[in-house]
Amino acid sequence: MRSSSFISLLGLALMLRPCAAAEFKPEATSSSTIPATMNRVYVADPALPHMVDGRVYVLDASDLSLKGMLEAGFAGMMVAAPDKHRVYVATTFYERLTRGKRTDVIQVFDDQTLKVIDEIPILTRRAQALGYRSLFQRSSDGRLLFIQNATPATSVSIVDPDSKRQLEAPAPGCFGIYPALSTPLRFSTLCGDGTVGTYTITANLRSADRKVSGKLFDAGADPLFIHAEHDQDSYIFLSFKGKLLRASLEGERATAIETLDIIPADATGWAPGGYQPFAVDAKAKIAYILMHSDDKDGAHKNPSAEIWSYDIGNKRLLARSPAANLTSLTLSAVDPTVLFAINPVDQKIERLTIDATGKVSRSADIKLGETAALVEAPR
Amino acid sequence: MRSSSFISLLGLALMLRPCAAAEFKPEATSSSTIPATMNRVYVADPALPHMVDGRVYVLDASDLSLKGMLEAGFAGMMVAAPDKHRVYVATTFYERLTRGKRTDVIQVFDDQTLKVIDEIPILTRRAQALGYRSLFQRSSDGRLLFIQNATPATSVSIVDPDSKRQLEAPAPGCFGIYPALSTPLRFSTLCGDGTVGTYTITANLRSADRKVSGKLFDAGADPLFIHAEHDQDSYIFLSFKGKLLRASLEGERATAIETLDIIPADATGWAPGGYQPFAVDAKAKIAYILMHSDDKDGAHKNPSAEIWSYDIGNKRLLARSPAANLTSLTLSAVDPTVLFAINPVDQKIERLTIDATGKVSRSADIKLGETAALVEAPR
Amino acid sequence: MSDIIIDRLMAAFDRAAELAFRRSAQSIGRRSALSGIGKLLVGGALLPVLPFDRSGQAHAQGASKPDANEASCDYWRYCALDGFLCSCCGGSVSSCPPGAEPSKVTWVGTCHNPVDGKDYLVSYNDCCGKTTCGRCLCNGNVGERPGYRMGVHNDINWCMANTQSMYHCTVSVLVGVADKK
Amino acid sequence: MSDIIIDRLMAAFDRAAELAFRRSAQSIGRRSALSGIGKLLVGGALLPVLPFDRSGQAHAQGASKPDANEASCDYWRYCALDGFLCSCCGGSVSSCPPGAEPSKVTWVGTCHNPVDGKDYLVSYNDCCGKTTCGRCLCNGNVGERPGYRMGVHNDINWCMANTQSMYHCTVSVLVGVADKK
Repeated sequence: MRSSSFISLLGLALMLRPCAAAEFKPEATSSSTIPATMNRVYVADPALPHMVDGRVYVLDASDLSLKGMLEAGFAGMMVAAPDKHRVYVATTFYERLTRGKRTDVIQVFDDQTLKVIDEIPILTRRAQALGYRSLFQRSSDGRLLFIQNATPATSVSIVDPDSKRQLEAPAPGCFGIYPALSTPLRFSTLCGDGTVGTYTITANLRSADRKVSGKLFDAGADPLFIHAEHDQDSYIFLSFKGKLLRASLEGERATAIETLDIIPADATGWAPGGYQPFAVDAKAKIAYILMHSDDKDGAHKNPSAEIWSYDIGNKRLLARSPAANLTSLTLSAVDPTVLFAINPVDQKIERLTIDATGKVSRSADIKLGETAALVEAPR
Repeated sequence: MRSSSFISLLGLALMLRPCAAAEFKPEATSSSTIPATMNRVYVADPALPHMVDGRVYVLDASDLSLKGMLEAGFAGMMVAAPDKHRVYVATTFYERLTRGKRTDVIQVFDDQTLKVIDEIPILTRRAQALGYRSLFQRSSDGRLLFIQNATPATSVSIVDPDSKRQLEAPAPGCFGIYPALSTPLRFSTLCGDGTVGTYTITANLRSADRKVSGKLFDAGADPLFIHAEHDQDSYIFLSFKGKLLRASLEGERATAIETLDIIPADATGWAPGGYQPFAVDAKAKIAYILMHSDDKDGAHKNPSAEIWSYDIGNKRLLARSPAANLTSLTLSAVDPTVLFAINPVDQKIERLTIDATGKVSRSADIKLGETAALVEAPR
Repeated sequence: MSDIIIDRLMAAFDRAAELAFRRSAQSIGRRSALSGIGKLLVGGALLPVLPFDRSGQAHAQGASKPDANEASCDYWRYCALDGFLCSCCGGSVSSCPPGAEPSKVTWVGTCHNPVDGKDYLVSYNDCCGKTTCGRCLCNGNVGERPGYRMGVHNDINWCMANTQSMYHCTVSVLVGVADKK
Repeated sequence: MSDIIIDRLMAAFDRAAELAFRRSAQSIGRRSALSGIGKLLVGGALLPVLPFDRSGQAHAQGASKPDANEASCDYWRYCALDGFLCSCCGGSVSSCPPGAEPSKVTWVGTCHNPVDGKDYLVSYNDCCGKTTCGRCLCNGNVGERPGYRMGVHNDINWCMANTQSMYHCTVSVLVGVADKK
């Protein structure tokens, strides 16, 4: 018997149809879509207790209500392309859920229907890592995608999502991808010897030339977080001990511009921490940093006790605001007075508001996710 | 760069090898296996918040310690074959985790290594349902597997795991599989019109002949749970209102033997409930039943307040024991004084001990699982 | 009350099933004819299957009259709903979240609306093709029966007849007023 | 203390990486030669890869000296462990649960044993090829560094080099005593 056999019942069932038809109009069901104009917050949750089933939650930035989700599979990575109304999710599938042939792809989601509209096969070497922003990036013109690989030997896959052409650039000893802000065919990476490698790709995706900077940081004494932000023309990195390194990644070789120490003398023991430990307002040149006290070796992922607002242009600490239990922070791309954060302790996503003095306070939250680590508000 | 490039470091690293070698012996890592002699408890958890990643937990019956797990995929079903040292798990995989081509298989796990040692493709019609015992069963000789299908039209797949031959027997309007206790090529099913359909299969798996019983129960006024138990020669069904139906499923047509009302006059409002609401000691002919008070329409899956011990042979209630929050119950196949239960309210698995008077009391528990629904203790 | 409707539907289901059993060899390929006329008889209940161009409308209607209780398992429509509420997952009480499609077949509950005192037939459509939502798990079982009465059974994935059969969440759609006789 | 070892290993890692970059075209296929001699240099640390016939022994040893704290994230060996404890999943502190295989490559921590006052090099092998255990999630980060120091990085799946690369849980294996110099 197939379900088609139910056809024999059709006449009978019409007879049995509930009456009171005059006053009652049966409802219809349908599928929702997300308005193009809605400002979005994406929360990437690898769902560690069930890693095969990671997801990216889509929230309305105005009230943090949940609007939908994207399948992120096993240790998936996401990057939004608001200009194209797409969200890219790089992930791994196995033939039998947890075993069998490994297939790595970039799933291309429409950001209104949340359906997969394309799939780009990639090398089965992508880093199956926590979804740090710098592990999956777009070129400044949005034409290329950059994916961090690790086998554990490291390289970067450069992918054209339209032509599906790809190039693998070896990047031994280096990790994290930082696309040049003005040169679409260029990106940099942080290396364990304290240098920065900068890659310039040929337009035909045939090869990438690598140039190494001088030593820009000390990966032993004061490592840089691999999460980075940028202002309008330079990248901003943050060290475990609370130094901001402003660097230009625009040329063939990276160069340091300046180093700023955000920790005043009266705040010994405070340090930044988390998976996405700071956000930068590119225009105002203000950094918002997740800070904890009683720092020690191994505390660099600790949840926050405060958010510090640091004025990069004027090199001064603007404000310290209480903000417990946050490990990831991002600034809204459309409203520089709004931050979004992940609170993994209470399993909440929070919305924070910045006042004119740089003070930060919570304005909304939603209970969501299990082990979320990356939050983005790109449109 | 591939990981093989690390070879260049080998000589150097040997040099760097930590000293103190005289007193320190490096540890080795390895994979555990489960002793053949360990008595096992299997807990099937569909993990509803992440349904693609259901699992069957394997516990040591003696202390409820977790010994391992089997991948159960999306709405998987399990049946153990202790005589063959196998556990069968019927499940569904999709090409891309949650989308793409559907593949239904029976995974054959070794019950000591917990590895998949064989896979049997089956029709993509299996009921993607909560893992009730009666939806996936073995013939009395262990040679055949029976799988409930629903599209939603219902049928049963009969599978020989050795030859991988299969037969589909339509079973419209019927649900649940009850293999005859003495005839390996026979099983029965409960039908919505109150009859029982009995199928006799040809030895070559070419066809199945179906014979329908008279009306044995009233699916409208007092439905039977689809979980069933058996004593040494008859099946025992339980109704929503607390009647035990003892039936013979051994002949070509099912016949009722007797109906027993377990609810005494002074216990109005009490009723059985849960997903696996009772267990029967086949030799002693005692039923242990999960009972709640204040019964009403829709309460048939309610967690227990008590366990009732009912003597089927002597038709009397032996004991009522407090036992809160249980929805699934099973009797150890090796020790008839031990029950195992699922407590979904506290997300625990419990071990209970039966004393000489039929009284039941808790003896151990483990915090485990999310939405476990079936517990089995077959060896 | 509604038991009468359910019983009649069930009896019809059983008869159809018996028929189908006898001629199961010829029964393939008729589904398209059935859906072509805009109705699907499913698990013993008749559900309107509306063209998707009405979907937006239905959703907008729902959004304009928000119900304060629709995120709670106690909301009256959920009396036989076993699953995750789509209203917690980006959808609404009757609309699937983005990317998920309503199930083609459903189970049916009969729920009492305390506001107008009437009993309604509720179609519980699972929303299909996206990973399980995981939020607001409810487990109502009023009128629920084991799978031998499939049309009122809720321990099964009702995405089973969809091309993409992954379960995401469940909506509650009013499809009739129950006959009081 | 252990920083010195780590730094030296890291410097070596970087040099090897640079070398490998220059000759990446020729570097395929040497892994078998490496594993053939019973050692694997992984992520900058040298780990003994023992034949599996010693596995049972190692496990039995662990089982005969149960450590009361090994199911707690505070147990000293777990100072840089980010993952699910295999001792909560059917394995032990150093043995994978049934069906899971130890990872071929690992990250390394340096942890202080309060009992003998020594610092030990701990290899955190992920156990691979079964679905994520989900029990006893710990997140120790002593000495942990970002992925540009891969051998001491723990936010990545160290089953990555196994044929079956699904992550199940993590064991903590003592592989050396840290040089105090």
